[in-house]
Parts: sequence; structure tokens; C-alpha cells
Amino acid sequence: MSISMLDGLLIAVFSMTVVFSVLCILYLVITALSKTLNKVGMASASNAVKQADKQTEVTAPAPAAAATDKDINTVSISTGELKLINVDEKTAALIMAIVSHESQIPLSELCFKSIRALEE
Amino acid sequence: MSISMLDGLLIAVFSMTVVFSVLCILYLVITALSKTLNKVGMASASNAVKQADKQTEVTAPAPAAAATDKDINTVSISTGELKLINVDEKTAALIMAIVSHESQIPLSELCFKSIRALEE
Amino acid sequence: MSISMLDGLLIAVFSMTVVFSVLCILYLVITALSKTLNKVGMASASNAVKQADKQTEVTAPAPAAAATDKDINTVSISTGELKLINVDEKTAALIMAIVSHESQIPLSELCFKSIRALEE
Amino acid sequence: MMFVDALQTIWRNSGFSAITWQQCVMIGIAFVLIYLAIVKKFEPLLLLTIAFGVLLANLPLAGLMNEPPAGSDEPGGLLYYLYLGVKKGIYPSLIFLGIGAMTDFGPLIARPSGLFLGAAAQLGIFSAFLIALALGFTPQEAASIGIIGGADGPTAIFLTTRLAPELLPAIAIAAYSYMALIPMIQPPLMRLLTTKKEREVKMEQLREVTKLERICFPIAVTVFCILLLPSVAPLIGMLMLGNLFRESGVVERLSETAQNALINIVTIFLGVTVGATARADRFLSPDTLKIIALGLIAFAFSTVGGLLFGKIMYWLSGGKINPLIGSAGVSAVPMAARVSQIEGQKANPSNYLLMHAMGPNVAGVIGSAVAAGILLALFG
Amino acid sequence: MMFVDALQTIWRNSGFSAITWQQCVMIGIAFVLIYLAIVKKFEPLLLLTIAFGVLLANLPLAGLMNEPPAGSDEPGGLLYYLYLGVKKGIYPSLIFLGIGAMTDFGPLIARPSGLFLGAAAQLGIFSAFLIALALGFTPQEAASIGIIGGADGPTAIFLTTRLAPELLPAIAIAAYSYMALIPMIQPPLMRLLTTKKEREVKMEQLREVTKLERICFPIAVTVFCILLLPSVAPLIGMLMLGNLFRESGVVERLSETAQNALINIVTIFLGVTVGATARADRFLSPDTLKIIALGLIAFAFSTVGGLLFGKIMYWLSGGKINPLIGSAGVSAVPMAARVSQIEGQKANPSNYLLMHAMGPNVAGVIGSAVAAGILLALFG
Amino acid sequence: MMFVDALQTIWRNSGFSAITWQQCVMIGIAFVLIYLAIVKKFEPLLLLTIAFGVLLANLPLAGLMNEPPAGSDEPGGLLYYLYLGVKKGIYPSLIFLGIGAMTDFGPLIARPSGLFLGAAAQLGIFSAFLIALALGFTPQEAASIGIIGGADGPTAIFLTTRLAPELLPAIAIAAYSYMALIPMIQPPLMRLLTTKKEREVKMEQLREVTKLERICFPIAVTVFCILLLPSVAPLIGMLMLGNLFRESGVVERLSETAQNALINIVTIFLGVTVGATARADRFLSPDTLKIIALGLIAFAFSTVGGLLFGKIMYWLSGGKINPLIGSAGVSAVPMAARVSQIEGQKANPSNYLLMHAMGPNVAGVIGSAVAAGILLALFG
Ligand code: NA
Ligand code: NA
Ligand code: NA
Repeated sequence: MSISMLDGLLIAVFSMTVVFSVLCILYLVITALSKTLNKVGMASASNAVKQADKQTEVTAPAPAAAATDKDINTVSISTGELKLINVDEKTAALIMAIVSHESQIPLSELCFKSIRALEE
Repeated sequence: MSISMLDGLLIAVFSMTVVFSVLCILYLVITALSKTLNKVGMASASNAVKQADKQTEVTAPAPAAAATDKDINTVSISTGELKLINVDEKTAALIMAIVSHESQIPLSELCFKSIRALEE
Repeated sequence: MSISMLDGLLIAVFSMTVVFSVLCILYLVITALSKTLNKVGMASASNAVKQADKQTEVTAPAPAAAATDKDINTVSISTGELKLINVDEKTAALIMAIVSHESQIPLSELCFKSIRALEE
Repeated sequence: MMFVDALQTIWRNSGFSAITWQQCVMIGIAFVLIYLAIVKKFEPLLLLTIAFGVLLANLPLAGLMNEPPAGSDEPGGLLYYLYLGVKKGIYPSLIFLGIGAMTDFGPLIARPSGLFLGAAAQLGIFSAFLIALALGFTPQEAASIGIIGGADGPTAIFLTTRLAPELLPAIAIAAYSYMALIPMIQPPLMRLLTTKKEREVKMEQLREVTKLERICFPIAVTVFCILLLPSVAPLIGMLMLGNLFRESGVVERLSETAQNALINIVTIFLGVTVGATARADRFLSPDTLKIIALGLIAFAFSTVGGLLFGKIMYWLSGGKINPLIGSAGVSAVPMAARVSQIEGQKANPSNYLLMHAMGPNVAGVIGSAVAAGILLALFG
Repeated sequence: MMFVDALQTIWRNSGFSAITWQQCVMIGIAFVLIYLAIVKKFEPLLLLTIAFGVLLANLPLAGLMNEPPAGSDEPGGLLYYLYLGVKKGIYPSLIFLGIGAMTDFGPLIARPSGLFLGAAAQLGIFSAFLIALALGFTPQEAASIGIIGGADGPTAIFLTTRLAPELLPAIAIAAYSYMALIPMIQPPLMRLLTTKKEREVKMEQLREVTKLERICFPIAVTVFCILLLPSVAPLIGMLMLGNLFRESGVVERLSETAQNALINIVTIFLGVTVGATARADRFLSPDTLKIIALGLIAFAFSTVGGLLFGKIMYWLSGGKINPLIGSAGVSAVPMAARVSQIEGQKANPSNYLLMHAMGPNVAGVIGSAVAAGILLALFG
Repeated sequence: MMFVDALQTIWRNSGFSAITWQQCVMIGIAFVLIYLAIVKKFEPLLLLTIAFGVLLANLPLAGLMNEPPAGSDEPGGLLYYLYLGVKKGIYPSLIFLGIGAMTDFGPLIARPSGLFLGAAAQLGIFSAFLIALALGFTPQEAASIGIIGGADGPTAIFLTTRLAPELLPAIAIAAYSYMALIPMIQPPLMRLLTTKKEREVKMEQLREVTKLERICFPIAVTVFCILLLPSVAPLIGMLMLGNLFRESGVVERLSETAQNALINIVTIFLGVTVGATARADRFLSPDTLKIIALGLIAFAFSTVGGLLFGKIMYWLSGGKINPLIGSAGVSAVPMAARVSQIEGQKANPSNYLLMHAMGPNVAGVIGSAVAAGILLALFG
């Protein structure tokens, strides 16, 4: 297959136009989507979706509903007996170190059953 | 291949019976195994197998024999100079934090050679 | 293919010789390389390569140039908002625990922006 | 002129010109599954990836599942290659390797009678098999539909790829959806079939299990199950290898990788490609609706089977065994065991059945694999 | 005598007897690339592995890329097998899965006009395509060369393996090298094409993006892009699946594996085998020099395209949009956005453009994939 | 009647009806290997997985290694597919990639004379080769048996799959078992061949090695070894690529994945499938016993070779080099080096030979790979 320079130019112009058009349509889609979602979202869906908030955002308020059994289970695999609820492992380690130190009880004699983020 | 409903029923009953039989045999096998192992185990094998105890069970008494060169090596890959013997990394981190704080020596000036679980 | 024992012996002697020769050449190559590099290295290349020093060697002096944007970015993926510069995560966790304790400010109310190893 | 040609080429290649209403329906189904996976948290690891596969397969002309054209050097579609691991039965076994490394068979070793409950809770497999036969499915199809009642995704996918690959997406989606619905499906049946007195039963603490027993368990199960039913080897063999990695304590790094990198990579590939087999022309048929209905029946009968055998054990043991742990025999680890715990605690707030229910629960995994082996031996 | 035979065998099999000066040159090129990767930190993840592949492929008689001999049981070379994932187009898609899981599309959702900049910055693709045509390359080759201007490695490799596999090493090396050179290529053009007043513009803070928007974004992009351009499905589909893993928040473990173990394994295999296609007889040709020159042209034109459209948006918005964020539209995430940040801060020390430039930056990834889809539809 | 048919089908498919006494013996061998791996901690990463493969392959009718039936759509056995990576020589190279990323060649760079010890300790390879020839093995088989003396699992597996695949399980099991037995095999020979005065020698501290040397080392080794012996490219090439990942310091994530996810996945697949080649009919032959005996001879001669050359270096250096570090040249990293350390300390409690022995130890890996390359060039 061989094409003339003129054809090549047309293809280039045409392709660039298509790229623009596609991303332009995408612009419209995303804008429309955002508007719809934010309207709908205000009203009803927000509660439901909040539950899907990433577990890693510890600073956000943690609704109790988010702490489903699934979450607890996933974390408990790597931490043995201790249940971490809306708390990541590093934070938990720090909390344990501090409690141990402040209470003057050695870590080996302290037993943590679970650590749960406070609901604000 | 097509089969009559009667044949289907027979197959279903038969298969359910086989499932039961297999798991029943497994029940007998496991029961027999447990009895044998626990009898034999009382006497001799227990010492040998204790060595195979998981390193993660920190609360269990840790026989010195368990700390073979192999274990030390595996851990030391991820912790550089520090040797952890029957202690997991998180616990070690906490111990280091506490020692540093109690001794008022900044961490950067403390040097840990190894952390070993006490044998009870 | 079948060979006589005499041929076998010759092959064995020959092969052992080749192994020796190859590793001998390698010895010469490495010796020559080391000498060249250490001469050249004294003069000029040393500065450039220092930048390539492993990030894990925290105890080594950390030239500011090493903390390229790239490094910061890689680490920040796993630690959210906090930027670790020439510091590994475990050390950072300890530092945070200690700061929190010494300042009597609970961890949840402390906000670390970045932790950077001091340049000596 | 080139320009017009090019425009035509683009248009002819565009999905808008080719999409059918059936594909639109399938895309809608994909959205519903994504919703269930993310918002309702229905087994998201597989349902989200399956849903995305459904979406990709029904965007027309994308050709992600295309075979490489015969007699040409051109490659096939991306998902065609990833699907080979499903087609050859490799992925389900590797997922079982990871599951084995994650599973603690301790409660089952401590009280091996849980195996009977794990066997009884396979009732739904054969009930649904029979009803499917009556509805006109072939024996192979009926067996694949029945296995939904095993409440075990990889087993269902493994058996279906060998007996009735055309039903794969419907069966996989039904299996994972109902597994997520266990907390809704089981409690009414549990309250219906047991008395309050039975549900209140507190069970004796489980004995401690020695390290040696834990190590010998996977080896013994491998030897006996595969001798009895060789066709079950890829599933039971890998499940027990993973468990041996876990319990041996000497190959921590292999156990860790089997539980993380390996199972996650395989889950992604398996989920997307199983979803991508759900092409509109195949999936949108009355058969799919029948499969969904039969899957529910299968789950219900499995629960009933477990509960009824639980009642038998209650009587035989003189009231020492709480029949609620029977429903955990369906597998669906660890959801079904949690449902037993919750119902037990409702009847008696000081009742802790979780560890007791874990025995039947993990036995259910073995039971389903055994059932799959029988069906494969009969119809494979 | 055996001894002499053996000596001859070893010598005949030695690379010293077979090496050509072209291979020596290639080995030298490999050393230069290793130097750039390690000391200059030019995209080391790929450039270091590619360079090592170049080295291995040009040590004579090693045969690492040899096909298995037809009609024999003997295996092929190691890299021949690993290369299959490149040849079949699997690796670039899997890398996009990982990139999707690492990418935050938030800034683009907050200000979707970044998409226009991401489109404009594909100008270099088509400019280089035209010049390559004029230099006598076939349309397929010209398209593959042009895609260097997309500043996106996996896209370039994906398109080139389908259109002009013989140019793969030159295009891959050029693409990754110029991506690393972005901080040198772009600033002069940015200062040339914008006034100081334009560069000083501070932009309004981006609005917050809800979780729901983040989840719907990858789904919407998948549906619309693949409907419009089905050939783009393997790239956009996997990119958006990875992003859905990230944003859904319910499959953390899949997202983690896609970003780490999976993408790293694929990067190693892809890098080494792409490098290993750079055999001396193919690579040392005037075409390679032309490709390197055309790649620079492509990068420059893409930058110019983004900047000029940035100026248009500056005027249309009444001076609210800083045209410097236009050059970030070339993709090369996140380097190009950092260059915008640095130049903005030079003009006005209190100017923080980074987050504003991230929108066009990630839009550029989508833009390049779309451009690749068009070229594939036209010439594939 | 269906019922009887079904019963017959199940029985005919059961392993109990088909098992032979040879398979029972093999299952017993698998149990012994599992015992050694878990309780005695004999190289458990590979020996445990190999043992489980032996178990699976000898449970009759499981068919896990079955080829897909010709002219049918039915898939082959699970392990058949996983074994392809062994058969094509891919897994050993990928394991070497991980080993390279884990290995610190610093001590060897600091004192490159360790290379001579690493060469001398290959003596066992050629001794065992000769004896095997005398016992009637073909040259290919004799070479594969000899390589056990290289004390390097992946190298042994790589060479054996190419020269004598039917001996693979015996050779792999012997190699890994003897590697675990190093602390029992070597000390008597060490005390026999060295005087107390020699063993007491304290060695000078190693000089520091610069970053630049560490980076250039893998590149130089790659170029020279592969030029001299192209057939060694898959092993040395990948070993040095992994080491370059490690030392370059710019691709930390690739190095991490090569050392963890990738090597672990490959180890699982390689171990299980190598074990699964140990079918009773092949494995239970006098040849296996001969191989086990020859393996021990190979290890002993390699140790002796290293020690004797150590003594030569002791004399040449005027007593500055402790001959005990010679035995570490067999590779078996890092066990052999630890044995040198322990024996040195027994002779002189203040003697620390570990780092000095690491040089010959890692040189032994290169030495074995070179020896494998020669054997492959001669007999491949
Ligand atoms: Na089940
Ligand atoms: Na781009
Ligand atoms: Na060796």
C-alpha cells in the first residue's frame, strides 16, 4: 500500500479531526455525567456510595456501615487475632506502641482485641 | 447423550451417596490419623515438629533450635543489618520505638544488632 | 552418540580447562575493570554515580540531588499524603510515634507533610 | 477520494453503526453487576471483573475475544489469549492453590464430623441437576447448573468449562451473586427448619489441633480423595498443596505469593475473560433465566440439606450439636459460617458458633470439589 | 581426535569468532542506553531493560530470540517465548491495566476541558506521520513513527507491533528516550510561544470530585471510546479497568497487584524482548536515524499543538487558563505536568500549576490511545 | 441399568483399582521427601513442591501430566501446561533472574581470586561425568548427572531438560537434597584435607567496593561469558540482568518483583512439575540409585577441588588465604559459605570467614553455569 502526499495530508487532517471529535464527545459525556451525578447524588445516592469510600482514607469520618464483615476479615488475615476496623495497620501499630508505653505495661502482656476508628 | 428422568434420579441419588461415602471415608481417615499422631506425637515426634512451628506465633515459647540460620537469613534480607529471631517485623519496630523513647536516645544513634524472643 | 572412556577423559580434562580459562579471563577482566574504574572514579564519575546510590542506605549522607521528584512520587503512592525523602517507611512510622508521644498530641491530630533525612 | 474512504472506514469500524439492542441490554446488565459489586459489595473481586468483561464483550467490533485468523500472522484479541487459562482449566486450580494457602482447616480437624455436614450440603447440586434435566437441559448442562449449589466459584467454573462451556457466564454470574446473597437466602430457611431450643444450643469448645495434624491433613486428603476420584485431582491437589504451603511453616514466601500476587493476577484474568464469554446472542436466552432460577433452588436445597443433617446430628449427639452449623456446609467461606454465628446469637446472645461452623464450612469446599469430580467422571 | 574436535566445537561456538563490527556498535549503543538509564535516570524501568535486551541480542550465537526449529522437539530461545506477549499485543494492555490503577483522573473530571489540550497535543503524531511519508516510509511505518509523538510507551509499542514490527526497537527506544528528555525539549518551546503575562496566570482551585463521579468516569470512557473506535479497546479497556479497580475501593488487592507484581513482571518481559529485537542488521540503518529525528519532531509538534490550544483557551476563558498547561497534554505522565509547574513558577513564584496540568496530562494518555485506534483502523 | 453403569464408571475411574506397587513406593518416596523438607528443612522451597509433584503424579488416573488428546478440543492435564515452562527452559532462567537480584557480588569484586576457587570446585562435575560414562550412561546423560556437582538447582534443571529429560526428577531431587546436606558432606573432607594451622588463618578485611564497580560487574560478566560461551546466555544473561536491577538502584520495583512474586510463582510451577515427571515406571530403576550415588561423588569431588585449590592459594599467598574458603566454591549459596565460617571458627574462635567465603561461593554459581554451557555446546 502506498499513498500520495495529498492523500497523506488529508488523512492527517482527518485523523486529527477525529481525535478532537472523540475527545470532544468525551468532554460532553463527562460534563453531562458530572452534572447528573451531582444532582442525583445530592439527593439520594450519596449515602449508599459513601459506603464505598476507600478504607485508606482514615481521616474521613467512618460510618459504621462501612465496617462490613468483609473488611474485617480481609485485614484480620494479616494481623492474626486483632481486628482492625477502618484503621490501617501502621496506625494500629503506633496506637499499640503508645498504649503500651503510657500504661507501662509491656507489649507482650497487653492484648488488643480490636481497634476501631471513632465515628465523628 | 440424553437420559431419562428415572436414570437422572438414580444418578442423583447415587452421586449424593458417593459424595457422602467419600467424605465419610475421609472422616475415618482423619479420625484415625489424629489418634495415631496424637499418640505417637506425645512420645517422640513432638520435639522435632515443634521446630517447624510457624515463626508468626510469637506468643508461643520459642525453642532456640527453631532459630536456624535459614530463618535469620530470610528475615535479614528485608531488614538490613538487624537480625530478628522469632520476632516479626512489626513487633520489632515497636520495641525499637519504645527503647529509643525510654532511653531518650534518638533512633538514629541507637544500633540494634538483633531482637530475639525470650524463651520461657 | 557413544564415546570411548579415553575420549571421555579428554573431554573432562578439556572442559575443566575451559571452565578455568573462562573464569581466569573473567578474573583479568574484573581486575582490569576495577583498576580502571577506581582511577577514573576518583577523578570525575564519582559525583554522577553517587546519585544512583540506593535509597535504602539511610545511614549514608543523602545528597539533595538524589531526592528527585521521581523518588518522592514512588514512595508517596504507598503512604498517601506523606512524602518520605530518603527515609524508609518503618523509620518514618517510628518517628511519628515518638513525636506524637513526646508532644502529647494524639496521632489523629498530628499532620506530617514530609520526613526528610538530614544531610550531613 | 481518500478522505471519503477514510471517513467510511472509520464509520464502518465504529460500534454505533453495529450495535444491536441485545448488546445494549447486555451493557445494562454489566452496569447492574458493577452496581452490585461496588455499592452492595457482592463478591466484588470476581463480580466487578466479570461485569467489566461483559461490558467489553458487548461493545461491538472490539473483537477482544477473536481467535487469531487462520493462516495469517495477525494476532487474536487480547482476551482470547487470556481466556486460554480458563479453557484449559488452569485458572480455577491456581485460585484453589491460593484458597488453600488462606484456609485454616483446624476446626475441621478438631471435629471431623463437620465433613458429614459438608457432604449433606451438596444436596442442592443434585436437586438442581434433576430439575434442570426435567427442564430439558442435557445431562452435561444440568450437571454444570447443579454445581452452582456447591457455592464455590472456581469449582463451578472448572466443571462448566469442561461440560457446558456455552453456559459459563450465566453459571459464573449466578454462582458469585448467590454467594453474596447467602446472608439473605439462608436465615429464613434456618428459622423455618430449626426450633428455638435447637438454635440455642451452645457447643463445647474445640480441642487444640497440633502442628503435626495440620501438616498431615492436606497430604491425607490429597491421597484419599484423588485415589477415590482421580478426576478431582486438579482442584483438591492444588487446594491441598496451598494448605501444605501454609501449614508446613517452611515455605512462607511461596504461601504468601500464592495468597497474593498469583491469586490476584489469576482472578483478574479469569474474571474478565469469563465475563467476556457473555456475548448477547448466547446470554440473552430463556436458558439464562432458567439457570438463575435453578441456581437459587440449588442454594436453597443445599442449605436445607445441611440443616436437616445438622438436626440428625443434634439428635444423635443428644443435643450437643447445634443444627445451625449445618447450613455452613454449603461452603461460601466464610460468609455461611458467619450467618450461622449470627442466627445462633439471635437465639442465645451468649452463643458463639463461628468456629464450630468453620468446620462444616471448609468441609463444604471439599464436598463441592468431590461432587464436581463425580459429575466429571460421569459426564466428562 | 576428540580433544581437537572438542576445541574446534567450542571455538566454532564462541562469539569471538562470529562477532561483526555492527554488533560491536550495537553493544556500544546498549552501553550508552544503560548509562542514560542509570546515571541520567532516563525512564530507567524500561530503558534499562531494553538496553540489556539490546546487549543480549547482539552477543553473537546466543540465539535467545531463535524460533524453535520446525519439525524438532528442541525448544526455541528464552526471549522468543517471552516475546510472544509483545507479538500478540498482550503486554502493552497489561501495562495499561497497571497504569490505570495508578492514575488519578480526578483533575480531569474536575475540569474536563483538559481533554481538548490532550487532543491538541496529538498534533505531533500526524505531523511526523506526514514527514515520514514524505521521506518514503510506507503509511504503516509512518503511522508507527508518528505515534512516538503520543509520548506514551505502551501505546507506541502496541501500534508498532501491529503495523511495522521491524521498526519496533527504534521506535520504543526513541519514545522512552524523548519522554525522559521532556524537561529539556519543552521549556524552550513554552517560553517561545507564550508571553510572560500568560505564563503568570494563576488558575482557580479545582472543585472536589465525588467518589461517584470517579467510579462512573472509567465506565463512561470505556463505553464511548470503544463504541467510537473499537480498535482502541485493548488499550482503553484495560486502562479503564485498572482505574475502576482503583476507584471502586472494593478490590484493593486486585488494584495493588495490577500496580505492582503484574506490571513489574510484564515490564521486565516487555523491556528485554523489545530490546532484543534490535539486531544489528536491522537496527543499524539510515531508517533508525530518520526515526530518531522524526521522533524529536513529533515531540516538538505535540508540545506546540498543546501550547497553541492552551493559548486559544486562554483567550476564550478571558485569561483564566494558563496556556502552559497545554504542553502537559502530550501525556508523559507526570513529567510533562511537572514541567508546566516549573515554568509557571519561574514566571510567578506563587503559581502552582501542577494539579491543573494533571488534567491535560492524563487526557493525553486517552488522546494517544484514540490516535492509535484511528491509525490502526485506517492501516491495520 | 444406569445405576450399575454409573457404579462401574466410578469404579473404573477410581485409583484404587489401578494403583501398582511401584506407585505405592513412589508415594512413599514423596512422603520421605515431604518429611525431609518440613522437619529437616532440606531446601524446602523446592523439595516440598517437588515432593508434592511426585505424589500427584503417582496417584493413578489423575492424568495431571496428560498431553491434550490429538485432534480433540479437550484440554490436557493441569501440570502438562505448567510443565511447558520447564520443557522450554524458561523457568530456570527466570529463577536465575531472581537469584541475581538477591545476590551481592561485592565480596567477589573485592577479591576476584575467588573465581579460581569457583572454577576448581567444578571438579565434581567432570569426575561424576567420567564415572557415569564408565557406568554405561550416554554422554548426554553423564553430563546431566555430572552437573549435580555444580550444586546449583536451576542450572542442573536447565541442562538436564536439554540433554536427558528422562533423568530430570532424579537429578533435581538429588541436587536439592545434597545441597541441603552440605553441612554434613563438607566438614569431614575439610578437616581431612587441611591442617589446623591452615584452618586458623585469619584473612585481611575486604576492601570496599564502589557503586560503579558493582554496576559494571554484571555487564562485564554478561559480555565476556556469553561471548566465550554463547550457550550459557539464558542463565548468565538473566542472572546478571537481575543483579543489574539490584545494583543500578534505579529500578527498585523490578528488583523487588524479581526477588519475590516472580521467583516464587516460577518456583511453585517448576517444583510441582519437575516432581510430576517422576512417574514410577521411569523413576524406579537402577539408574536412579546410580544417579544418587554419583551425585554424592560429584559433591565430594567438587568440595575436594575447591579445598585443594584453596591450599594452592594458601601457599602462593604466603599463608594469607585460608583454604577453608575453597569448599565454598561449590556454590550452594549461602550454605557452603556458612560451613566455611563454622569450620574456621572451630579452629580459631576469633576467625570470621563468612564474607571471605562469599566470594568463592557466588563465583561457584558462575562456574557451574559456565560448565553447563560447555556441556551444552559439546553435547546439545
Ligand atoms: Na459446597
Ligand atoms: Na499523548
Ligand atoms: Na557451583
